Parts: sequence; structure tokens; C-alpha cells
Amino acid sequence: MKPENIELADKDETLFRPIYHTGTGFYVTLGILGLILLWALYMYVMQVRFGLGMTGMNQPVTWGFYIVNFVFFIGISHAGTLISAILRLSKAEWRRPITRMAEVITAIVLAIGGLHPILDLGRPDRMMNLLEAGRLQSPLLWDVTSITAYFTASTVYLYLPMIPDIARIRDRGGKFKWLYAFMAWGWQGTEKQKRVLNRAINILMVMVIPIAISVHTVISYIFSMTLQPGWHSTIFGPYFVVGAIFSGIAALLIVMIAFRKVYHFENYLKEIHFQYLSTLLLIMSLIWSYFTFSEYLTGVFGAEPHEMHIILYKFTGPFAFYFWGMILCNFLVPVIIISFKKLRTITGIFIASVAVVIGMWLERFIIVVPSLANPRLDVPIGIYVPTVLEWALFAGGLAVFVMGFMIFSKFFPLISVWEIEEGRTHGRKEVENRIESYLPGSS
Amino acid sequence: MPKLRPTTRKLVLLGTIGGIILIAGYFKVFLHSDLRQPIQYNHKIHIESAGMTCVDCHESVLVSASATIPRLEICTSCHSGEPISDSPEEPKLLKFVADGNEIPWQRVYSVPDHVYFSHQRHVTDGRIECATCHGNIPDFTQPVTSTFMPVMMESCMDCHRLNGVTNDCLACHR
Amino acid sequence: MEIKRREFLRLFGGLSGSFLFVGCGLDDVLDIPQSMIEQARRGPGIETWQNTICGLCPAGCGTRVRLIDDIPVSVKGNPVYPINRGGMCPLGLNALHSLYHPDRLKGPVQRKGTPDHATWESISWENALSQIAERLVELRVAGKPHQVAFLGHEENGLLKQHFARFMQAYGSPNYFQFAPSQNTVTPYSLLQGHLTLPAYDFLNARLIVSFGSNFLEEGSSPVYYTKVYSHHEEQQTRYVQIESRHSLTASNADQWIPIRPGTYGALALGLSYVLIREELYDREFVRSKTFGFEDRVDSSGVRHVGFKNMVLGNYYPERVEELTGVPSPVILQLGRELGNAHPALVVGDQGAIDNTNGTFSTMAIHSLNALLGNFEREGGIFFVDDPPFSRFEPVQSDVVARDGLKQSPIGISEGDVYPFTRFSIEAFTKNVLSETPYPLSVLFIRGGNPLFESLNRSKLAEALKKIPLVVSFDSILSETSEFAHLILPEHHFMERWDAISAVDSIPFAHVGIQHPVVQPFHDTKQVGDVLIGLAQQVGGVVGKAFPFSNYEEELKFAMEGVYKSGTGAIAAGGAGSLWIQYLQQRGWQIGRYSSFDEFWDRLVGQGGWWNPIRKRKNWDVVFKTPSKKFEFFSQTLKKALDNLTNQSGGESGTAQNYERVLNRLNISARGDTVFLPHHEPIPHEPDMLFHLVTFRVLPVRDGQGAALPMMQELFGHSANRHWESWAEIHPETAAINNISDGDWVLISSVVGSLRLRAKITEGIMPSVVAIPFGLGHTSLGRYAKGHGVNPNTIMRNLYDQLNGKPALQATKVKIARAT
Amino acid sequence: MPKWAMVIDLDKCTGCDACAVACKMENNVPIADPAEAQSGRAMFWMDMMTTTEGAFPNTVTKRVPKPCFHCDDPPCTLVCPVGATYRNPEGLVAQIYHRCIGCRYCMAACPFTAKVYNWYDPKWIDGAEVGNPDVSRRMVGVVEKCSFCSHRLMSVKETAHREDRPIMDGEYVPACAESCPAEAIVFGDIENEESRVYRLSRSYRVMRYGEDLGVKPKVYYLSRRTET
Repeated sequence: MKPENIELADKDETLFRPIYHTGTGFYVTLGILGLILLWALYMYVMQVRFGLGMTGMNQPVTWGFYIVNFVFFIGISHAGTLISAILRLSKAEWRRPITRMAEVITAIVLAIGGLHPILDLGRPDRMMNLLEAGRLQSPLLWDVTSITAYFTASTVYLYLPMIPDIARIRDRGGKFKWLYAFMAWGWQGTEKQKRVLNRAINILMVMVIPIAISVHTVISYIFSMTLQPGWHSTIFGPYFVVGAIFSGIAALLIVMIAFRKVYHFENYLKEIHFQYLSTLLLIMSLIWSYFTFSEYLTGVFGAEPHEMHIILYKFTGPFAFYFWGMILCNFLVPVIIISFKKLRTITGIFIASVAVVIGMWLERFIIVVPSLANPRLDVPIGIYVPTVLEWALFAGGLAVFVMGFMIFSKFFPLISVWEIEEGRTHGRKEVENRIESYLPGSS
Repeated sequence: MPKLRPTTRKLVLLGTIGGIILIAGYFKVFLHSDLRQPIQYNHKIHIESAGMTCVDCHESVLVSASATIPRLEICTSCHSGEPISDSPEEPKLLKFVADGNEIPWQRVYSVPDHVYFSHQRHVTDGRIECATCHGNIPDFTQPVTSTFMPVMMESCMDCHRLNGVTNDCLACHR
Repeated sequence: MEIKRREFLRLFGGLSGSFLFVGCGLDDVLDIPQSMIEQARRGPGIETWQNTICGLCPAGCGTRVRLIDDIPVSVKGNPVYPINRGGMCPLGLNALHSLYHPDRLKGPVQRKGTPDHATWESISWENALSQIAERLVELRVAGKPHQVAFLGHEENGLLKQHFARFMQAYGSPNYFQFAPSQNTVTPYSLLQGHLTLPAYDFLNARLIVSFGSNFLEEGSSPVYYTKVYSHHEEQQTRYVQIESRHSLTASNADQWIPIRPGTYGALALGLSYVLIREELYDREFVRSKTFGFEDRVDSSGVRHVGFKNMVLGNYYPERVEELTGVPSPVILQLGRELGNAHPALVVGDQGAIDNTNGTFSTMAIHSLNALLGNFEREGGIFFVDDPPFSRFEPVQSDVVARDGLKQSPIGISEGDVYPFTRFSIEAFTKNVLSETPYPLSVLFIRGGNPLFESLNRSKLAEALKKIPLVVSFDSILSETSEFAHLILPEHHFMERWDAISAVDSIPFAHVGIQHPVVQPFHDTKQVGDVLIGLAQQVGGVVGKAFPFSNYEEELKFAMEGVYKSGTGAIAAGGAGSLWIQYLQQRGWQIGRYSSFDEFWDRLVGQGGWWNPIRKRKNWDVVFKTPSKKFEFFSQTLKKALDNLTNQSGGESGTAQNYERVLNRLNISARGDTVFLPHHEPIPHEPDMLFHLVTFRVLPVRDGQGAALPMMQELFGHSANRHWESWAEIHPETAAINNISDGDWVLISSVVGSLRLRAKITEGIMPSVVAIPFGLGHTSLGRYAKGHGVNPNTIMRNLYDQLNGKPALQATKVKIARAT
Repeated sequence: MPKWAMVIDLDKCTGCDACAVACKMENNVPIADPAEAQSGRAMFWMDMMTTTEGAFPNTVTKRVPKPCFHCDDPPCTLVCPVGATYRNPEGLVAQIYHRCIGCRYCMAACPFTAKVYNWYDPKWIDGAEVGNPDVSRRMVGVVEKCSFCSHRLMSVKETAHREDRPIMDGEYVPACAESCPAEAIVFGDIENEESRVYRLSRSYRVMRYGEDLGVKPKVYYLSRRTET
């Protein structure tokens, strides 16, 4: 792909490069991911054909990987829209190269995560019963509602700030002009259009925050609304939200570091962005640890037999490996790496982020399975060993995530070009004014 | 709304046509009944001329859940040996009688396995006329090939509601 | 309950776990005839109920079969039938699956090729029967009718009589029942002189002490005992279970006393010590109705030690504790409890009798009942009358038959091995192989699965191969019938006529009528009819012995006797204990049937007849011993040993000869103690640390239940194992051997070893390993084959010294963790 | 409106498993194949919970038959997203198989693990009335559980209505209660003060599982042992 009007090429050309230049590496990666996806699809077809018996779930461990991954993916999705909205709202100038990527994560991961409950259904053919005969009293229906709302809001929120950039691509010419023309919605960059756009973004970013928080709260309600020991806890709502943002930031950092490397965005994503974001990660890690501590302390202190049974199952029982692994990944590794300046390099942050993502996945796993595996009554406790099928679908989910990102990068710039420009032109002055206004003596 | 490019327009058009075909096909496949009964049985003649009633052939209708499709035995109580009418259908019946094979009547009304429907409960206890659900069969000169009232949960529930009968799921689902 | 960390670590190995693309669920769970499927589709759905008797085990519970449009759809208990009163065991409730079993033989088959490479060809009934009849005629012509043997299983009532009659008329002494319970009668006959098992009046007892008798699970009628047990919960009867393993009965008992296998007799004698020492025994009964309690001087002036002094001298609690592992305070306490609870009942069975010293142990246990004076009184022990069947014409034997019957039976050994056996599979095997005293030409096998249950499987298989014609009546090809030349499948119990009666240890006379609830599905026949057919083909006196055209007629004839006797009544509702008392006071009468036909119709409709009123017996009927008393000192045993000593040559009664006989019988006691109930040590194997104990669970019982998939699923449900065997191990033992719950272990004896999963439980003695019996089939249909292990395959070839009963708890094993 | 409840006398119960089989036969509960059963997919509507407690030789084995408790405040119906499980006016917690989407939320929410799931399509002989024609055969991917044999209630009601009389105590009993050889299971209307269930549920020996959870189970256990 070559731009028709070379003269339009500006100093942010790097940001457009991925749209026009595609290396073999891209196709190879895409091919591999495509194969994984096909494999997952095949496995899913098998599951539909033969039933959920193909998974490792059993009695009483009736929920396994799908629900774990559901919570995990939805958690990751909090990276995006929420963070970008908070940063926008707080007028953090350093947000400019980050927001787009964050929002893309949300849109893609939410779609994947939202599909997981459907993967988990024994009768996907009867999915429409949810709409025809849905009971609003069921937390599962709250999920359906809030995830749909969040997905709508965050795609719109991704799309709106993209309009000026799409218009720019449209003007540069090249393939799929009709698509860009359609999507640019007649953007000409007039003052009125800009005003409307800004207004829309402002409304959305305020709206998105409560929706995002509600989504993860509601997901936690799926568990905490039951009477199961280990689940029935009021802390679950905020705990899940914190965990979600925590894992979201980590995922965002991973994505940023990866694309910075692949598409040479060093000029845009500077050390400072990682420093700021990693500080945020550190804070979330501490908050998360605090919540974890509170959650388990109340359990241990109260020592209600069933609750205690499950806690011990996690601390010293068969899940000890995962529990302490989670503490290592979510607390020790990020705190140690980010607290020390020497370790806080891009590589260090990358390691910490990966650790956090793994750790958060383990956290979901530890929440879902042990409570189910230890029912209140003396029925045989369950053993859950996921099968190839579940691993395949997990891999498929991850593959879709990466593929989604890769394909997105081939159509749209991963960093908001007009916002960078705006930063250059208005940003500096605005910040100056703002600082002025903070200082004593100013009116 | 931005102006659509020709390609887009084509796609939209194709999509619409395809959709219509699919929906029509669904109805064609799933709702159209193409039953053929082995004998062109005439209810009217049997009821009016021979003076029979429903219970004579559907013998279990008052006492059991199933009304039962008549066995050959019931036909042979009148039709055996020589034809008693000049209907072209009667030889067919007599052939079944001679061979001793049950007539492969096609079942028209049936409820799924998870539904409990009792004729006795409706006819004997509830005093519902056969015609309420099956239509005016005594006027049928052809065998039944399609349902008079759709066998769907809505039909059941509407009637139950009208008559103040329970609509508790367990009353019919099992 | 604990699970393995290892299993969880597999999680990140990840690729494990069951992953099946096909074979989800069971293929063709049932095989229902096409005609029935049609019937079900078209029918009006009319429900009917038919009463019959369950035939899946010999307990004979009354069942009600629910039929929709004449298709059996479910089975439940017959609430008016006296044995089970509406209750059913899991196996019986699953009876329909045995009716619809996909591996039932569709008709008679004939084996082509050797048992290892067999092909089975269909054959017509006429052909099959004429083949057999031809052989039978040939043998009779040659004057060798004794070369025919009939191996039954646990049939009772009319069918047993029918088989015996056939063999008698034909002229062979070789009708045996291969049921492990066959020889349990020996100790009672030595002490009491009866050749039937005693019945226990559980209902009126206040304390029941059971020595290894797992009656709720392995008893002759578990449902009957369960009924009694639950009745006892209301009247607070105390149950004490003495057993090596925490069985179903033990877990329901008020007290469980774990004991080393093979030492039940020692404990019983320890309790006798307490009773005697503290004078808690029934002195009046012991004085007047027993023999050999006190020391005595016989007519020749020789002084004999009595039971009392023998016990007081040898079985003081400290020694018993050493032998049994039961603490002496427990012995003292239980002894006092026994002496003070009236009536207290002592029962002994499975655990106690399944050892090399089983007979002596059970004698010791039964002696407690004598000390307590438990005979012919409420809450005690008695013998039940047989139902008053019509008397059949005596068989008119001809010369051939008379000569044949004079031959010694082939299932019993000659000389001083198992002198009291009624049938020994071990002796049978040896005799057939060595052709002593004569070769066997024809063997009928009906019921059971001798090859599966035997301890000496390979030898028995060889013996079966040696017999020129083996005929089996199995309806599913089993381990044993694989060695048959002809299989003549018998009707399912829902398809046949039969009368079930005289179930062991049920305390009232009863007859249950099996009648065809459905038309036979396949080309099968009732065994009774087959024998009638054979008899008629053989002709002569044999044919004349059966003046009936079929078995149903014979059954009707037999029941006429019951009708005419005027006793008892057809099972009916409302026959609760109060009503029975009322009838007892006013005399029991029928008088409600105007004719036999009416009686018969009601009998078939209701399912059976019973007579709860038992006539009080005279003491000389109760004790048929030489002294007409309960013999602590068994004169029968003495006489038998004297005879053996005489036979073994040399001068009769010499000490040397006696010594030799006792050694041959592996009896370690000497002097008068030999004839008194005493404890005999069991075989010692120094390098094997653990006793192997087997038990039977309700769903599978003697292994035949394993053919049903639902029973397989239920087999180890309580141990969290399905379709699989397990080994119960005490935590201490497990810790020493580094075994945790669910690990694979290797249980090895000198004979062989088994690999199975461990189940760590506090419910077993540390020195014992328990494995359930019933799985490990190599045949018996698709559901039985290849699941679990058969513990009998690693058992040593040990038998009771006196009666040749397999010693199922005598093998010692070692345990190791398997990889 | 009657309210159906069950009393299980653990002192009478021997743990023979007859109830489990009677239930499986009555309700056409499928048999899992061996590997499946071993991996925890054996299906029992009426399960036998077996636990061994206490150190040798004071071992106590508890065998507790466990049907669905048909709670009056069932946690499972609350969470069902499609109303496939609900509590009917007579207190039966029903499962409507054709409404169920197989999300297994009710299984996760049930504190007593009373529900089972069809992991595979159970094998039935095509068209044949295998087992009980009064009970439907379930399909892959739906949750099922003990129904207190509600199909029996329906036929009893029909008979009673036809004979114009109320349902008598003991007329409607589930298969487990009917087949129990120990007569340990008693079933009836707990609101009817004449019924056996009413009397037994007021015994000093009575206990219920999950009483502290406030779900009001309608299966009462009787036991002389302090804790069951």
C-alpha cells in the first residue's frame, strides 16, 4: 500500500507506516494465529456436537476455564476505556499516545470475554431464551446487560476519537477508500465538527466510567450472590474492579511495549509513559494486595469451618502452588521491580506486567475452582483437570486478541495522530495556563 | 448518512434477498406439512352414515392419556371379506386386512417427550369437546394431514388461562 | 477425604484428562425387542401390575412389576410379601436391566473350537436336547448313570427337589449345590445334629452380637434384615458387630469391635469365660439340655474334660486379647452385657466361618447361644418347617439307577479330607482330574459361576475341559459357561414359573410364586421344563418320575399340598405383628378359599404364601444329636474321627493313628479339646504381614450383579470408585508404606498379585487389607468384562479342615505402592 | 395448598443404596460410562453421602441419602437466568429441561450439590419406552435433579380430582420412599398436621442441612447422633 498523495506525509508518518507497509513477519504471525483459531473453532464444534463432557469439568466443579477466562478477559478489558477515560478526564497530557491502544484492548477483549459465557453454555442453541425468557433477578442477566452496555459504550468511545484520523487516511488515498470515507462520516475538521466531537467524547468518558465499574462489580456478583464459602463476600465488587484495572494496566503495558518494539514507536512511547503507568501499576498492586489481605484475613479470623476449609485448601492444600504463585506474581514481582529504579527499565516493566497478567489469571482460577471443588456437604470433593479442548479455546481467545490488534493496526493508526498534534499545538499552552491557575496568586 | 458506494449498495441488496430466501426456506421446511395418509379415510361418512362416534375408534380417549390411533382390529369389525362400499379406498384397506398388516397411519398431533398431555384429563375431567382442539372432524371427507390448532405451548397456556386452569410448568412438563 | 496434589499438578501439564471423541455414554444400554418398541409407540398406555418373586439372588423378595401396555417398565417391592414387605435391594430394583440385557443369549448355542478360541453356533432346542438325551441314554445303557453330575447353585424349594428327583431317577448320586453357603451347616450339625441352618428370631432379641456376619449386606436376605434392623431402631435393640472391617453392618451397629481374622472362635470362648466365670449363663438350660459342659467320666471310666474347665483354663481374657487383638476390658464388658440382656442373640457367619478354622470358630460362637439358653424361645434360635408341598410319588428306581446311586459321589472326597463336606469344589476338581472313583461324562451347571468364585481356577478349568459334555443354563455367557459345550439359556425370572421357598435363616415357612410377567423375549426355556423334556426322552423310569407335561403343572401339583394343609395364608396386607398375635391366640385358619383354583389365582396374584405360626418343637427334635442334647462335646465329631482312624488302617483307636488323622486334618488340638469348641490357629506366613479379607457389596453380591451397568456404577459409590475395585487400607499401614488415598497399590500373596487403587480408611484393622469381591470378570457380558479385579485369584488354596469350605480370609498378603 | 416434604430417619437407614437405584430407574437417570463415572460424572438424583470419621477403632461411618432438598427459599432458582428452575406453589423446586440453557449457575449456587448435569447426550434406545414413560428423557447440556417424583403427584392429583377427594397422606410418595427397605424415608404434606411427616418433623431428633443458610430445606433428617 502506497499513499497516493505523498505530500500529505507529515512528521507523524511513523504512525501511518504500519497501514501501508506490511512485512512477511506479519503474515507468518497472522497465519500461525489463524491456525490456532481454526484449531479452537474445531474444538468448539466438537464441544457443541458431543457436549460439555469434552471439558474437564465435572460434579461438583461445574465451572472451569471458561468462567475463569471470562472474568480474566473482562478484567483485562478494564485497561482500556476506563484508564483512557480517567486520564482524559484528569487532563493528563501524557495520555495522548496511550488512549487509542487502551481503547482497542477494551473493544477486542470485551468481545472475546463476552463470548466466554456462550462457550460455557451446554445448549448454545437455546441462547435466545436469555432474551425471550430472561429473568432480571439473575446476576447472569445483569452481566448480559452491563457487558452489552459497556461494549457499546466503549466501541463508540473508541470510534469517535478515531474519526479525525480516519478522515486523514481517507484524504491520503489508498485502498479501501470507501471504507474510510464511510467511517469518516464526512469529517472535514471544521470548528463546529471539532466542538461536537469534543463534546461527545467528554460525555462518553464520563458515562463510561460508571459503566466500566458496574461491569466488573456485576461479574463479581455472579459469585458473591451465591451462598458458597469463598464467594459470598461483600468485598468482591471493589476487589474485582481493582483486580480488573490492575490486570488491565499490565495488559496495556505489554501491548505498548510490544508495538513500540514492532512498529518503532520509541519516539511516541517514551520511558516517561512507562514510568507513569508502572507507578499506577504499583499502586494498583498495593491496593489489590490490601484487598486480598482483607478478604483472607476476615476469613481466617472468623474461621467459619466451611470458609476455613477452602482457605486452607488454597493456602496449604492442592491449590497452594497457585495461591502462592499468585502472591508472587501479583505482589512480590511488581512491587520489587517497580520500586527499584534500577529494575524499572522497559524490560523490567515488561516482566512485571507479564507476571501480573499471569497472576491475575491465577487469581480468577483460585476464586472459581476451589469453592466449587469443596462443597458444603460431604460429597466427594472434585478434581478439575482442564482438557485439551479448554486449553485450545483459551489459546484461541488469546490468538483472537493478538490478531484483532494486528489487523486493527493495519487499518487504523495505533496512536491517535490528531491528539498528538493537538498536544503539540494546544496542549503545551493549555498546560501552562493550567499550571498558572493552580499557582497561588492567580485568579 | 453518507452516500453509499455502489459496492456497498450491492452488498446490502444481496443481503436482503438472501435473508428473505432463508426465512422463507425456514417456513417451508419447518412449518409446511406434507403428510400423506395411507388410506384416504373419510371421517364424515363413518360418522354420518355409519353413525359412529369418535370413541368407537379412538377407544382410549376417555380413559387414558393417549387417544390411540385405531388398530386394524377396529376396522375389521366392519370391513372384512367383501367390500361394503364402492369407495376406491376400501380395497386398500381390505388389502391390509388380508395381509394382516397394521395400517401405517401417520401421526399428526403429537407432543414432545417432555410434555405430559392427557386426553382423559381434558375430555373426561375437563369436558372439552374434541372439536376445540381438533376442529370439526365430522365434516372431514379427507384424512387429517395437518393440525387444526398448532401444538405449541402458547396455545395450551392461552386456553388454560381462559379457563382458569393452572399454568404451573410442572402441570404439563415432566 | 483427601486428594492428590499430583492430580492437580497435572493441570499445567494440561494435556491429560479424558478426551473422548466417541464412546460418550454407554452403547446399547438395553436390548428391547422391536415388537415392544412398536407396542410402546402405538399403545394407549394402560398400566398394570404383576406380582412375582425376584430371582436375582436366592433371597426371594416379592416384587411388583409395573407394565405399560404389557411392557415391563419398573420393578418395586411387593408390600404384602412377608420377606421384604415392599422393600427392595439395589440389585432387585435394577432387575429390568437384566431382562433387557443386550448380551442375553438369544437361544441355545453350541461351542465350536476350544474354550480359548470358541465360536458359538446357534442350535435348535430339539437338536440340543436330543444330543444330550442320546448321551444320557448311552450312559444308562452302559450302566454308568453315576457319570452324570448336576451342579446347582442356590436353588431352594421346588426346583431343588426337581433336580434331586431327576438325578435320583436317572441314577446318579451327583447332585450338588455349588454355593459357598452349602457347608456352613457343619458346625450346627455337629452341635445340634441338624442339617439345616438355624433361623434367628432377630425381631424379639434385645441384644444381637454378630461375629463377622455382615447380614445387612451379605446375609441370605439383606432386605429382610434391613427391615428388622429398622424395626429395632424403634425398640432400641442393641447391635454389636465383631468384624475385621467396618462393613455396612458394622457401621450401622451400636458398637464395632475390630478383630483379627481367624480368631472369632477365640473371642467367643473368651466371652464364654466371662459368662461362666461370672455365672451369667442359663444354668438350668445348661444343666438339663447340654452335654459335655462339666467334666465327666464315661462308661469306660475315662475322665473327660468339660467345656467349662476347658474354657476357664484356656480362654481367660488376657490370652484372648493376645489372640484376637480385642482389649480385655471390651471382652469383659461384652460378656457381661450378653449375660444381662434378655434375650441376647449370637450369630456367626461369613467372617467367622470363612477360614481354615471356620467350623470350630462357629461351634464356639454357637456355644454362646447354648450358654444363654437361646433355644426354642423368643428372641432365640429355632428351625423352620418346610412348606407343606404335596408329596410326590416316590421315584421307582430300576437296577441301573440303584447301582448308580450306590456309587460314591464325585463332589466329596474319600477318606480323611473334609469329612463333613456336602460338596467340595476342591475335591470335585481333584476327582474329575484323576478320574477317581470314576470319570465324569456329563456335567450340568445351573446358576452361579463356579469358575469365577473358585480359589483354584486353573485346575477347575482343566477339569471342566476334561468332561466330554458340559451343559450350562446361563443366560449370559460367563467364565464358567465358556467351558460348556452346550448352553441352554434359561428364562429370565420374569418369564418363568417357579416356587421360591425355605430361604436360609428366615424364621417362617414361606413359598413365593414366580410366574411369567412377560412373554419370553428369546428362545429360552425354564430349566425345570428342560429336565422334564430330557427325562421323557430318556424314558423308562426316568420319564415316569415326571408325570407332568411341564414344570408349571408340577408347581401347581406341589402347591395343592400347601392348599390342603390348611395352614398359613396367602400373603396379604395388614399382616403386621399385632395381627399375627391375634391369630396366634385364636388359631390360624384359612377357610377363605372355596377351591384350589381360587387359592391358586390369589396365590399367583398376591405373590406367595407364608406361615408365620411355628409349632413348638420337642427337645428331641431340636437336638438330633446322639445325646438328644446340645453337645458341647460333639459325639458326632468323635464318631467321625474314630471312623477315620479305623479306616486309615492299623489298630483302631491307637494314639498313633489318631495323631496321623489329626495331622492330616490340620487340627492342632489334642485330647478331648478336639471335640469341644476351641480355637485353632490359622496358617502362618512369616513374610506376609497382612490378612486379606474380602467382602460382598449389595449391588453385585456373588459377582452376577456385575453384568448390570447400574450396579457397576454403584459398586464402589461409597468409596468414590465406580466400575472399579479398591483395597481398603488403614492409615497407619498406608503411612508405613508411603501410600496415599487413590494411589495404585500392589497386593501380593504367594499365589499372585493384584494392582488396584488404595482407599485409606479408619474402618479397618491395621493388619488387614480388604478388597470387595464381585468384579474382575473376564466374561459375563460387555458391562462386567474387564472392570476391577477378582481377589479370589490371589487366594491360597486353603479350605476349612472339616468341611472343605473355601477359606476366604486365610490368605496373607503384602502391600507395596505400585508405579 | 399442600407443601411436600421428606423426612429421612438416619437411625433406621442402613445405607443400602436402594433409594439411589429406585430413583435412577424411576426417573430414567442415565448411566455414565466407566471413565466418566470415575471422573465425577456419575449421575445420582438421590445420592448416598458416605463419610468415615473418628479414629480406629471408634470409627463412625455416616451414610446420608441426599435428594434435592427442595428448599423453600431455594438459592438455585434465584440465579437461573431463564427461569428453567423455579419453585412451584406446592413447594416443589422444578427443573424444566427444555428451558434450560446449561449455564450451570444453579449447580454452582446450590449449597448442597443436589443438581447433576448431562455432560454428554445420554444413550436411549430410539423410540423405545425405556424405563419410565412418565418421565421425560433429558438431552445433552441440561441440568437435572430430584423432582420429588412430581410426575407421581400429577397422577395422584388426577385420581383424587376424579374421585373428588383430597390427596391422602401416603398416597403420593416418591420412588425412593416407596422402595426403602428400612422404611426410613417418609414423605408427605408438612402443612397437614395429621400427616406422618408433620409429626416426625417435630421430633427432638430432627435436623436439616443448611439451616444456618436460611434456605429452609424441606428434607428433614432424624438422628440420635448429635451431629449428622
